[in-house]
Amino acid sequence: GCGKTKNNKAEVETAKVTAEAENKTEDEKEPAPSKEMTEVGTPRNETLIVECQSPTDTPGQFNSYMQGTTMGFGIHQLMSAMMWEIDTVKGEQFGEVADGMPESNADFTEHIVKIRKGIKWSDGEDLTADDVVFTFNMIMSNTGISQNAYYNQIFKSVGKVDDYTVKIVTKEAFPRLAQRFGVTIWGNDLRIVPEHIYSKQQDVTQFKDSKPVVAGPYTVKAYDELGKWVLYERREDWKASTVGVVTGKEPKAKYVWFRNLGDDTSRQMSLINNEVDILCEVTPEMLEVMTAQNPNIACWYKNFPYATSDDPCSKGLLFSMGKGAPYDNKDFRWGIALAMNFDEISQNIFDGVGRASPFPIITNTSAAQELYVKPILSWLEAFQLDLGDGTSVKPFDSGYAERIAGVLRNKGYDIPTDQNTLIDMFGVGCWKYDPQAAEKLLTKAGLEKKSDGWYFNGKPFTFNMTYLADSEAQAGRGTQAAYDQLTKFGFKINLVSESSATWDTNGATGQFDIAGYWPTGFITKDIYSQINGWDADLIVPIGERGSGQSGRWKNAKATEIIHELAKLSPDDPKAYELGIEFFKNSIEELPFIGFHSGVKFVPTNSTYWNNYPCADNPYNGPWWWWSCFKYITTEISPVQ
Amino acid sequence: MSEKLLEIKNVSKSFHIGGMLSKKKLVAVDDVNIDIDDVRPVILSIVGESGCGKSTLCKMILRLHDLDQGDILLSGRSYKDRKGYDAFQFRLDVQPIFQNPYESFSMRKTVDTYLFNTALRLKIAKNYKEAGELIDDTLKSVGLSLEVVKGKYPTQFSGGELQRVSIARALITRPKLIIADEPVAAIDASMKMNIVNLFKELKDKYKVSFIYVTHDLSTAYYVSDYIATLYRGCLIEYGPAKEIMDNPAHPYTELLMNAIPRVGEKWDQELVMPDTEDKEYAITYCKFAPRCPYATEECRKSKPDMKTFDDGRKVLCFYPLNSKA
Amino acid sequence: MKFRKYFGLRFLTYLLTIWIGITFIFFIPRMFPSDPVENMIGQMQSRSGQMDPVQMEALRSQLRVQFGLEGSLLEQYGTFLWKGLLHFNFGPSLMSYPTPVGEIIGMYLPYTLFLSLTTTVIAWVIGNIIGLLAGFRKNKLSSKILEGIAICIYPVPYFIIALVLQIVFAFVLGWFPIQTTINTQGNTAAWFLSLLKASILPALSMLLVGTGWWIISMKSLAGTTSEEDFVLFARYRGISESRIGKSYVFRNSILTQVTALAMSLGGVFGGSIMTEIVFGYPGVGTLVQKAILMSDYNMILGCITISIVAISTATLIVDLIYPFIDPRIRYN
Amino acid sequence: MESVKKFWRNTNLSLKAGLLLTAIFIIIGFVVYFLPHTNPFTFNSYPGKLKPSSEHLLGTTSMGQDVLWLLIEAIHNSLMIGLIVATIGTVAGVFIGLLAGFSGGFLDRVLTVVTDTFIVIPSLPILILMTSFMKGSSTVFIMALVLAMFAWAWPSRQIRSMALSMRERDFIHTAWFSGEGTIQVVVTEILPYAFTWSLSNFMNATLVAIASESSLAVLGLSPGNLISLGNMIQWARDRNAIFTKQWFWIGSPIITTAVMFIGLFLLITGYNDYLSRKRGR
Amino acid sequence: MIKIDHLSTSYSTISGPVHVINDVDFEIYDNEIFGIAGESGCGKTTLLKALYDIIEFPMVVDSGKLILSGEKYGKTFSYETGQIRKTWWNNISYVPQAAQSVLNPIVPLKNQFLDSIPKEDKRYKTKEQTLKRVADYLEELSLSPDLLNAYPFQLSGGMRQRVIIALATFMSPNVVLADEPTTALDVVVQRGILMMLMRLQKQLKNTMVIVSHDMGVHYQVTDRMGIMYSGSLVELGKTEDIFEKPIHPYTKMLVGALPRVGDKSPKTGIPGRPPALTNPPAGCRFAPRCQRATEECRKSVPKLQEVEPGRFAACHLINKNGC
Ligand SMILES: Nc1ncnc2c1ncn2[C@@H]1O[C@H](COP(=O)(O)OP(=O)(O)OP(=O)(O)O)[C@@H](O)[C@H]1O
Ligand SMILES: Nc1ncnc2c1ncn2[C@@H]1O[C@H](COP(=O)(O)OP(=O)(O)OP(=O)(O)O)[C@@H](O)[C@H]1O
Ligand SMILES: [Mg+2]
Ligand SMILES: [Mg+2]
Ligand code: NI
Repeated sequence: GCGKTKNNKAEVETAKVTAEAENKTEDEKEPAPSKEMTEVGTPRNETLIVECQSPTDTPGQFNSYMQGTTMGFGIHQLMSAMMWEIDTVKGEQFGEVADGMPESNADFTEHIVKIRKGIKWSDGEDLTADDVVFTFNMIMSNTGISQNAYYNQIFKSVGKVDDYTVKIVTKEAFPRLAQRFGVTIWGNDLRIVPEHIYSKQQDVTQFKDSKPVVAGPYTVKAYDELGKWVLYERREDWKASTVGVVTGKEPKAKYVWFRNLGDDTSRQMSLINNEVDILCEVTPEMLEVMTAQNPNIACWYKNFPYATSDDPCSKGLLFSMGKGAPYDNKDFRWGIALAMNFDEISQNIFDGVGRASPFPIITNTSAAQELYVKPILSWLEAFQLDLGDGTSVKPFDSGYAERIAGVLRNKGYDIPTDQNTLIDMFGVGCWKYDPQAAEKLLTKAGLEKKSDGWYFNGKPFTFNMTYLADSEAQAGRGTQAAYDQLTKFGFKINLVSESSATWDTNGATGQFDIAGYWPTGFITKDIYSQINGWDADLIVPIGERGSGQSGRWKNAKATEIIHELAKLSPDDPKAYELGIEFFKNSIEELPFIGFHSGVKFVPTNSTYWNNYPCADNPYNGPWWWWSCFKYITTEISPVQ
Repeated sequence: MSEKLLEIKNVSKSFHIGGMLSKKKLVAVDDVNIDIDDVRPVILSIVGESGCGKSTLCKMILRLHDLDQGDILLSGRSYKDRKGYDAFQFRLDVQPIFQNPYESFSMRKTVDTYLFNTALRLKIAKNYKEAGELIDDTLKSVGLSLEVVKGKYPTQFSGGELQRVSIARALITRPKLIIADEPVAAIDASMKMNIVNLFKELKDKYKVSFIYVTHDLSTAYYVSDYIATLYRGCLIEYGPAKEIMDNPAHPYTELLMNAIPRVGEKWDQELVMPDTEDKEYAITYCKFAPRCPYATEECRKSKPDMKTFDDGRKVLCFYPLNSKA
Repeated sequence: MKFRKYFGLRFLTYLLTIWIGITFIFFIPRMFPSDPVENMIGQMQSRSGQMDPVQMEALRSQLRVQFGLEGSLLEQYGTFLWKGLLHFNFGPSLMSYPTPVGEIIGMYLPYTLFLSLTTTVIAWVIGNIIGLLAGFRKNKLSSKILEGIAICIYPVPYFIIALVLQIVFAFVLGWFPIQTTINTQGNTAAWFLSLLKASILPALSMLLVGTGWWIISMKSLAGTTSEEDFVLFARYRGISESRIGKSYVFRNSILTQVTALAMSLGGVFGGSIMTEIVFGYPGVGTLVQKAILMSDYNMILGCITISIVAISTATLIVDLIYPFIDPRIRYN
Repeated sequence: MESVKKFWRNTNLSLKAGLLLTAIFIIIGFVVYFLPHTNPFTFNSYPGKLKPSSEHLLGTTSMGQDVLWLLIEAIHNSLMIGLIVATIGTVAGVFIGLLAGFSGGFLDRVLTVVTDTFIVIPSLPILILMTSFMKGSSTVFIMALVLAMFAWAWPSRQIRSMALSMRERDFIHTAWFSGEGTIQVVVTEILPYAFTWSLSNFMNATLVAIASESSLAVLGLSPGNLISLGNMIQWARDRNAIFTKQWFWIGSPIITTAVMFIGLFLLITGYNDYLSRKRGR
Repeated sequence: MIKIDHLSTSYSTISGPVHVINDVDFEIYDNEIFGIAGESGCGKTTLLKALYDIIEFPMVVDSGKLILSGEKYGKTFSYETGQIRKTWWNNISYVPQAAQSVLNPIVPLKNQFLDSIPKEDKRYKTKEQTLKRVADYLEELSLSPDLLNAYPFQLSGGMRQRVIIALATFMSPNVVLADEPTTALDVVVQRGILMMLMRLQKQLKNTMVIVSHDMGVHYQVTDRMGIMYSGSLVELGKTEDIFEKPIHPYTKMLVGALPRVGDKSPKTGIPGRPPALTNPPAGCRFAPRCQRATEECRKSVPKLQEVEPGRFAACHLINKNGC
């Protein structure tokens, strides 16, 4: 898929590979049959088929302010009007409905937001400041909307200055208006609704909006009452849609068909049989099979490591520190970290694919690595742990990239030798595998090793390791691999897989010991919104549901930094300093053991459509399930 | 208290029969009165057509069926007196012998377990050894021995042997009354005699009374002191065996006697066969009337009363034959 | 026993069975630590990041009222019995709030009935026929082969069979869609055609699995019946084998199977979960599974209640018509 | 020994085959299992994705586990689950059924209603429900207990009708008149007749339990570190073993389940034929 | 006519073969009622099964054969062992022991009648016509035609037995085999059934074989009879002769031990029990229970020999003056 369009930035080497691939595709390419129809009766070559990982529970419900509406089934990818969107490549926000970023006063309490001109709702009405003001006030005056209380706590008033200017007054200093109410990752819960429709509803929380009037480039043409699919049709007046106004480009596909394809077996068979163009996420095993069977299937990279390692969700082990000893002891956590051989874990998860992420809390996306990891590399290398017996150890291991590259070369993969490429692929390093040091640290934390295993407080020490049964293979496999490592090390562990419903409760109430989970993500330079959940003030006792961190990391310094950051503008250089401070502190404390940055194998099929974003043409990220997908639709083009 | 061992007083029992919507009732035992003396042990034979209620009556005496009406008294104790009922004592006093010896014992157990159970669980013997001796003695009285019986399954016995084990089991408690429901029906001619002879002997030796249900009238004649004829649930004739069988007073008894396949005299005339059961059970007048060669208008209109003769026999008929009333 | 009395008693046990069953499934989910409101908040939280404690508390009580979870367990139980059992109103689905559970089930049920009911019945018929052959004509080669195939398929986990069918017929041969897509775009004919096309593979997999059990049980029943005196005697009467098979062995063995069929209708709701998952076929099975994973109490209760009522009713009906099939029964 | 030989001589082919197959599985599950070996769950014990060889008869998994030992442990655990479920289910079912059928009256009514309830409750959803919540502490034993909850009702119903028809048999009366109490009558008189049936029910229950566990495993609800046949299939599926053609990994647990069943099936049918031959039909 | 030609059969069991019929050799003539008597387990049913050609596992014919010959509808026929089953229910019919349970419990009797009538016989008739014929036949036997609509369970034992006999004789077969047709029935019903059989035989002029261990029944019904003991025929002759002048010691005891109504004098049964068939004694099988047994009896098996014309017995004592 990626090989179709040349990208100027592409390096010579990669270009060669692409050219080869192109030739190959040319040979085997059959003309896309034009008469073919999809199962929903649209011409196949005019329909872009996108997979959605789970069916929607609320078919026909397109009002995002109604309880439980499934946003990811195309609503925010194609229809929602966001105030600010994100350029995932640059990690920068830009205005979608808003015309540019908000202008705030000095103490960040008054914000002027300009509205783009020229955007029309799909029924022809103009989108103006009235709609924006209406949306804010609708949320604030309607207790049935889940954001209601929060908005009332933040905003004093939202009012119209003129048809294309809105003035927002916050109760306290609020420097991150765009970050909080615009898209940074995935989407945002502020979606502007048409006043002329919603103001007529008696109770907007009960309004299904099954024929939505939208500002995005697509409208709903049909949907499955059982929630298995939704068919979207490009607006005739797409030029007046958000995407049309922002980019001026036409989304190429007349129809976009979001459909659920069930389990992994069906998903890969469907992609191989060209019954779908884009899959959400697969495992490397699946990718291997699919690329082998259908040459049109590709992933972010044409070759190893295939997957993008820039998904903002970090995968690793979270401790339930509210449970008390030994989980609240950093020596224990460090002991666990050093007891595991990351090389093996890495291979067991996705065969070594992925950028090692030594940082706790944020994940090691390439941007993060450049922005935060590399600058403190020397600090990292010098960082020492006191083992409690007078000795100490430097836990950082910078040899990981070289080692894993060697292992993979042995397996027959073609791995570049260039140091920088390797570091981009595998990260700057990981935590050492040092069982002796681990033992000492654990002993320091009060554990005791006897002939038949570990003891704590005189009792045999066992704990649970929890992972989610039904989602995120990377986290699940990571936990299984960690379980394997820690068992080898000598721990007695229960491996527990929980359904997401169970985890939602157990995780939030702290009822776990160690869990494979992804507490936060990273994509922007400003890390405030990623770390503010680690505020110790938000901690509630075990068994209760807090609004913040489920790990219950009670750390004064981290809390202090978070509080200070809240008052600073994201652009303030001081904010960056504080960020670095925060990371150093969290490395010392290690509330979370990071494994990899988010690795996503997101395959595409270029039988009917091509020019998907990919490593050679990274005009956007491969996150079809984010709201930025609407900007990708303008680039994906039909195969002639 | 009372000199009666068993008093059956106006006992009735009915069943619902027929298909799902049928309300048909079948009076299997209809107002039956029989006594057994306590002083002198007797063998009372109950005879009658198949399905006339013999087994039902036995089961009621054995407390395996509830009574619908009437009462049964055992040694003066009423069956209705549920508080005074002592299951333990009851099993000491009354014991059954069933028709089919192979049905009387589980095929999957050795028969001696039943013997030991009876001896030990009913506390006749104090310990296993004593029980063994007692059982051996009892088995010897029926011509077997513990040695022969021990460890064998029912299939390893002949019917006659097994029936004798069954009798021996019943005898262990030295009961006052043994209810034998067709004990010889499944046994061939040569073995039959051995068993009825045994009954006689037991009666004399151990003073056990028997209720002997049978189709085999020759053995009934041979062994019993009294005889009761049932017809469609009703007791139609009762009295000393010899008198009744030599001189039946009820037409049905007479018919019964004539139907015995005797050696020496061949049957000549045809006879009226019974109709379907439920029809006959439903009759409100004399139930035998439709088949009775002597039936009159009266018989077809009303029910006869029980008539008692001088010699103690009772007949349920308007016009008893060989009338001595 | 009189019919009316029998019917009365049987009806009483029918109600009792339903009541106990439903009480059981009412309390089971509530005994576990997962709470649908907390789940919902958890999902919102993981979606929109941090949430203010005040906002959360407000939301929590608001959702509790909406979901009918306020009040003590006993009160909830009372409401449930009154509304759910007597009026078949199970309240709104929590995962598809505020659509009523009944409406959603009503949407899925026809598909389930269409697929499972027909396959259950067809499997029953085919299974009984093959089972009869296997039990009655033990020594024929053809019946041995049929039986052998059934015995080998029966123990294979049924999602594997579904998977194999899917791979062979949908993926490799491409005769059927890999995933069920029901075309609601066109007319009724197009809709039915897409439904039919999508149902064939699931039906086939359910048939293959379902038949096995009926073959096995019918075989043993027919085997026992063939040993009965009346079958032997029928042979001695010179009646032809096929006639004996039909009106002697089959008719006497099928009685037990009728009851078993009524009972197995339970599988209509639960047993097809795996098939539905593999083929993405819409049905009550997947609905229940999803409801469980999402702690949608109302939905769980709704689906299982319907299932319990359906099976109980089926057995009740079978018990009542049984005497028409078997004249010997006298209701006691 | 002599009697064993004689028995062997008189058995039919299917009984022989069934006995042999079942014995093989019992030996694998309860003898071979105890031979010293490395924990097959441990990842990276060997190079991954090896083809079958003399060293690894069934190859290795993607995680570098030996498939053969994984299979052996899976047989052990699945048999354990199956046997526990079948034991509890059969014992409870038979006992309750016998009691209900024999005692009659009020107790019978109560027990029948409870039994019927468990029959009409669809089991798989409830199993999913129970296991999805009990996950945290779920072990082989708890798993088995949950499965057993639904394993007793059907046999109980069957046995009850058997007991009902037996209640009026003469030898039951004989037993009572021999001084036996209700429990003893149930256990020593009726049970022996229900025994053959119970035995085949036991075998079927074993398999149903193993199959149910597989279903739960495929739904991801079996304990994550329990090596069972179901989990093995699930792990293999998880690592796409079907499409990567790792047939030995995905195939061995499936074929094992099937062969195990066929073994038991042959055993039952063979035994029944043997009995009927013994009875002289 | 049935000719039993040195027939020996056995049952194969797990513990080896059980020799049940030993070298039985006699004839049953046309137009007679032939009785077979003997102790339970002596092989009466087995012999009957062999006559009916139900030779299937576990029963095997070790030696000898059976010939069934006769005439029907003017045509003569003759069948041998292995072929006789072709004429089942047409030329020969069988009323098995325990006939109470041999009818299909859930089908009305009329269907069972229809099932039993061969296709050729129904070819030109409608169902109603056939049923009419059946009803007429039942009436002839003084059975109510209403019975046709009844299910077997609705009939009493005696009634069922009569229906089965009606069923067995409907095709007017040349031979009717009845195994204990009246056991477990009371004397009145027994008499009814036996008289029905006799009447039928008179009408059809065919052969009837009746098995019973009630000697009274044989006396009343049969023309000729055979006495079996432990698998062998020990005596054969005219019924009256057997009762008047029993030859074999076993027959003597059988006749002598019978109690009679009107005779209360003490009687004794035969002591001992029949020998196990798996391991029979070497000589005469009755020897262990015979009071007059000699050395010879214990050593060699006596042959069935003709004592008088038409009168056979198997005993070593015949020629010695004992008899
Ligand atoms: N449990 C029952 N339910 C319905 N009817 C019954 C039941 N038990 C017996 N009967 C009927 O009651 C009548 C009397 O039966 P019972 O068994 O007492 O007769 P019997 O004299 O012992 O007959 P037989 O000589 O055949 O043993 C019969 O018509 C029988 O069908
Ligand atoms: N299928 C069989 N297998 C082994 N032995 C058998 C079989 N059937 C009958 N026998 C034995 O053969 C012998 C004769 O049996 P048969 O049924 O012919 O006796 P019978 O004279 O009819 O007795 P009854 O008067 O009890 O009916 C008996 O000892 C019996 O145990
Ligand atoms: Mg009786
Ligand atoms: Mg016989
Ligand atoms: Ni993510």
